[in-house]
Amino acid sequence: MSLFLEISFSAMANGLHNWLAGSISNATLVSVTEMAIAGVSLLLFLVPLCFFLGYMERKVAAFMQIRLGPNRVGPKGTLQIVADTVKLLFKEGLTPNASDKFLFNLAPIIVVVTSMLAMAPIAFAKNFQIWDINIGVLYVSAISSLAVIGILMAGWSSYNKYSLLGAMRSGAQIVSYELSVGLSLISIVILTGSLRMSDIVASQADGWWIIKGHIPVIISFVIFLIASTAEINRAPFDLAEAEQELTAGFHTEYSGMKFAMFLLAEYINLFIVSAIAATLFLGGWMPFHLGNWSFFNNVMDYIPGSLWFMGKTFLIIFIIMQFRWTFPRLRVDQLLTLEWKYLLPISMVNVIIVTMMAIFGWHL
Amino acid sequence: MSLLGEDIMTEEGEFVINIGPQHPSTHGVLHLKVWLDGEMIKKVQPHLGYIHRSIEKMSESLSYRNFIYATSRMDYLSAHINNQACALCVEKGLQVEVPPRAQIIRILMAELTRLSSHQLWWGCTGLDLGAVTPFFYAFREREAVLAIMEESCGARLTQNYCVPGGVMYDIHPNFQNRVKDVIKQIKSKFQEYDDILSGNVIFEQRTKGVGYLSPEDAVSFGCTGPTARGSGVSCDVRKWFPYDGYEKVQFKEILETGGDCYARYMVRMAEMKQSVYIIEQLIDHIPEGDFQAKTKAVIKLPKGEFYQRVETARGELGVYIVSDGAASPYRIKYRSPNFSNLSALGHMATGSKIGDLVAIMATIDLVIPDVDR
Amino acid sequence: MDARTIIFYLLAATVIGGGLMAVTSRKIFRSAVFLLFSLIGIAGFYFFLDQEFIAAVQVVVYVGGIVVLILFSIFLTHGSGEDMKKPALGRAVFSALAAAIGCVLTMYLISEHTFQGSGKPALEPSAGNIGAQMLSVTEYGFILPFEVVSMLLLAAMIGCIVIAIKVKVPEQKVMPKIKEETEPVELEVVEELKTEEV
Amino acid sequence: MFLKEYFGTIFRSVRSLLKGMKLTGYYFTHPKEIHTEEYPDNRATLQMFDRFKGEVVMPHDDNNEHRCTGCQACEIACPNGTIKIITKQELQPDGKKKKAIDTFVYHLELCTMCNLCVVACPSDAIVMAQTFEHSVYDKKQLKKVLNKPGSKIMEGVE
Repeated sequence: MSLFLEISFSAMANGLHNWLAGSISNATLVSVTEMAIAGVSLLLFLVPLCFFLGYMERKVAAFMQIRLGPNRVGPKGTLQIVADTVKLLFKEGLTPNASDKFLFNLAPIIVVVTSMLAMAPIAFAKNFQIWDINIGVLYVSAISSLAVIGILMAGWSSYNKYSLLGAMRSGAQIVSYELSVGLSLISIVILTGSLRMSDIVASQADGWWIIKGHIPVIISFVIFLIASTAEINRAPFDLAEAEQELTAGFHTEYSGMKFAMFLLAEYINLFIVSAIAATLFLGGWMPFHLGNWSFFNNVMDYIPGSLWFMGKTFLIIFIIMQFRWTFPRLRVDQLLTLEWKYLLPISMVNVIIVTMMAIFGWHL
Repeated sequence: MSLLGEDIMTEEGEFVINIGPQHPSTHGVLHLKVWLDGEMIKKVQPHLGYIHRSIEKMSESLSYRNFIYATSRMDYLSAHINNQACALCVEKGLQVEVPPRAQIIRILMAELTRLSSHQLWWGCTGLDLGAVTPFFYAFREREAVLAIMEESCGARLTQNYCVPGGVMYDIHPNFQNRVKDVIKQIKSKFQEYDDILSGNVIFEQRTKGVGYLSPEDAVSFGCTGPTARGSGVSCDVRKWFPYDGYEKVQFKEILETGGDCYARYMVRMAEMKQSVYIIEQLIDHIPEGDFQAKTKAVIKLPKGEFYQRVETARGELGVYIVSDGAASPYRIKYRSPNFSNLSALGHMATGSKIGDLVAIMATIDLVIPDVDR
Repeated sequence: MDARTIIFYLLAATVIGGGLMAVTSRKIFRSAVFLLFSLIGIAGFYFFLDQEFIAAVQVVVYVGGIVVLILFSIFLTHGSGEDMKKPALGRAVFSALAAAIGCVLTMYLISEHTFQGSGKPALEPSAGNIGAQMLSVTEYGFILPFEVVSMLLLAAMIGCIVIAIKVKVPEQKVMPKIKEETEPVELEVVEELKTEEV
Repeated sequence: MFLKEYFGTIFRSVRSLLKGMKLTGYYFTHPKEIHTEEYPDNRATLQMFDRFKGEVVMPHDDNNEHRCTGCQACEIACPNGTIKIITKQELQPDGKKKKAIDTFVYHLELCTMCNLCVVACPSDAIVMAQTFEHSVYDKKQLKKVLNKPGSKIMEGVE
């Protein structure tokens, strides 16, 4: 067991910190260096991640649609997304003449930066976290509420009626679905008593919340999945870019790298949402344990935490992708009906039940 | 420079957007000018003519044998039925008896065409409402149907299989077996269609109560086909004015009384099953005999006017030929179903949302070349 | 000059620069965006002071809530893309004067006031502690400010609703109720045509 | 009974959504159902239907002989003016002059594959070929001459 953990990410991070602290005397310089390393490694992680998610999305879609998917560029089409990126890099980034150029160029940057910022408190493995902030969950929901501003900005500054309609829809959608996301997150926070990601993961050492908290937590998990799918503007809630209605919604006028940034942000957001769900409901990097089966539990422990985390995250990513490739899109008023008439009341009642569960210790 | 000034909004604060002629959900070059109040549609104005090829005028300079091929390009999804309508009209003028074998082959092909057309429509409806996957399931079965067409008629879409007096050549020896296989395959997939789209709660929400068309309005707009039958108007030409021996075939005219998008959807879904039923009745009973009646090399219609209506996958197609006795028609007019059905779009869409407009367009099942001709 | 100082001045520049741009920009949408930067800078200050909870609340309430509401109301405004008129000179001078007086007053108050620590040990800002403190009615409890803040948000919400209410109710086509058993209408016109066929 | 209706709606909705997800999940886990035709890769084995209307060709036998008499029935039958036949008078061995084709010009770019010419041909000189890869870089390449150079009419075809 120790062998696996030693070479896992957390050990690497600790080793790096000790080495830096040993070789550089100035504490500020150490933290600045660490920040730089974290930033660079985040970028190095995100770009291949987005490549992979793009490839995965195409393949998942293709297999669900009885197709093969990309299979021309590279073995089994793995390099297709690289080819697409190269294409987008060399494409002319058009800026409409009548647009508000400052905001038009700022919007994709805001969208990408906010989604990158939200990566900070995600715990990839034990002690392997960019910033173990004591309000981790609140931080993520605060930062993700910033993304809507980028979308509003993009839609408004494009000087395009479709974009404007898309931005309006997106604004209404994100603002209202944030409530359900928040409430379903709060139910776990109540059970844990902490907003810190590492505490939340640690509280699941004896069982994941979705098992420990049974029905109420399962309900909030489902609500979280639905509401966060809506919050990251993915089908069936992709009204902001509803292709058949608004051609491409808020990013109609974007092309080239600026468009790629929206795409990048979409995939980063997808990952973040899934990672949060995996951390809060499925135990993060905690391995799966079954009661007193020590042999089974030991086998599970041999799998490194980062693998557990990634496995759970990708399971949820797959589910969200399956949503997209199965369901028709909702209409804008139905979207709001779903939130205000179904998700919000249920999650409110659910929070009360969870609170009682936490007080009386009904959970396992 | 004004970003949201008068050039985007009208004086009354209305927002005017142009949907099409290039737009992901207009299925062709339909241009809709839409007046919006927020998301609410206040007025819809279709602009036509982007794909007008003057098929009617062109036909006036072609012989009676030759003009039929062009009708395949009108409603390209029910190309065979269009050909059949023209052939029937010419036969009416010539007073030629079509051999029973040719009649049965025509009906079989027409029903296969209807089936493939409805399959495409089903996929596109899903696509328009944002569900991409049904499109591919629909195309899987459609491919099988088109393969039958290709084997017997030599083309998948623009068959030109009907000629005055019968069909151009006999069916392929494999035809019966292949049809039976395909029918079996399609019947097993109807449940999947229901699972992924018909029964889906989002789909029901998107279509139920949307785009209501009252029976009176359906009649006054001249709607025909599933669009009218969804409103409870009985207008199946196959029942009312049987042609090519439809009177001998058992099938039900599907009527739904909802009048909304869901009703039109259900009509088409049930029509697919009826088409399968018709094919099943006939496939083992294709009579032996000629596949084409003897006609003169140069067809000349007697002086007069001839009208023939058929039921295409979208409604009633009328072919009106005025003949002056020459070898080519004096005047041809097609009463295309899509043109009339499109005229009801504005009425249906007023007061609903943009998303509904897409749903309404999908369930009218527009084929724009048929509108413009 | 150490790192803390640099960060402090960067944040200060963001706040002040954003505020100035928000006031001076001729485009109302851009003003809102600069206001956003200013508010984010303030959130940065809270992070800088290790008050992460307050910082996150700042982002949630002001950036995610207030600015989004402002942007929404700008969307609903007519002619929001046009350049606003330059204010009259007198008004500009008056505003500058008012701002300067306010600034001087605040500076004066801060310089005169001697800040004293409460003597209590700093509270560890964990979620549990914050929650308990927020609802406590003891000397250093925050129940009253908490309630007042929620009143503020209520007021903001009512204001938004009032702005969004339309005076003119647009005519809506009412969907007729679909009758369960509508008789299939037979096409009488078709009947007539049948006899006329050649 | 509001609550019953409310939760009934939720239950039915979730069940209908899960049904759809079950179907897509089934296809995801059954790659054998994949229906894609890998077209350029299966070119060697691709078999078109023997009636497929790809383009009009004029079969020639081993002696470079075709069956076209130059009667121009196909030219008349064609609705688009796709076929142009240039005839010549050929001296027969018995001294009589006989009409024969000089060039049989076929404009593929105008052809709608309606098959009317093939049906009209009294001597079965032209047939439909099963080729379908017609794309070329120059439009001129679509204008084809169907009779091979030096070919002549088959014995006994009138």
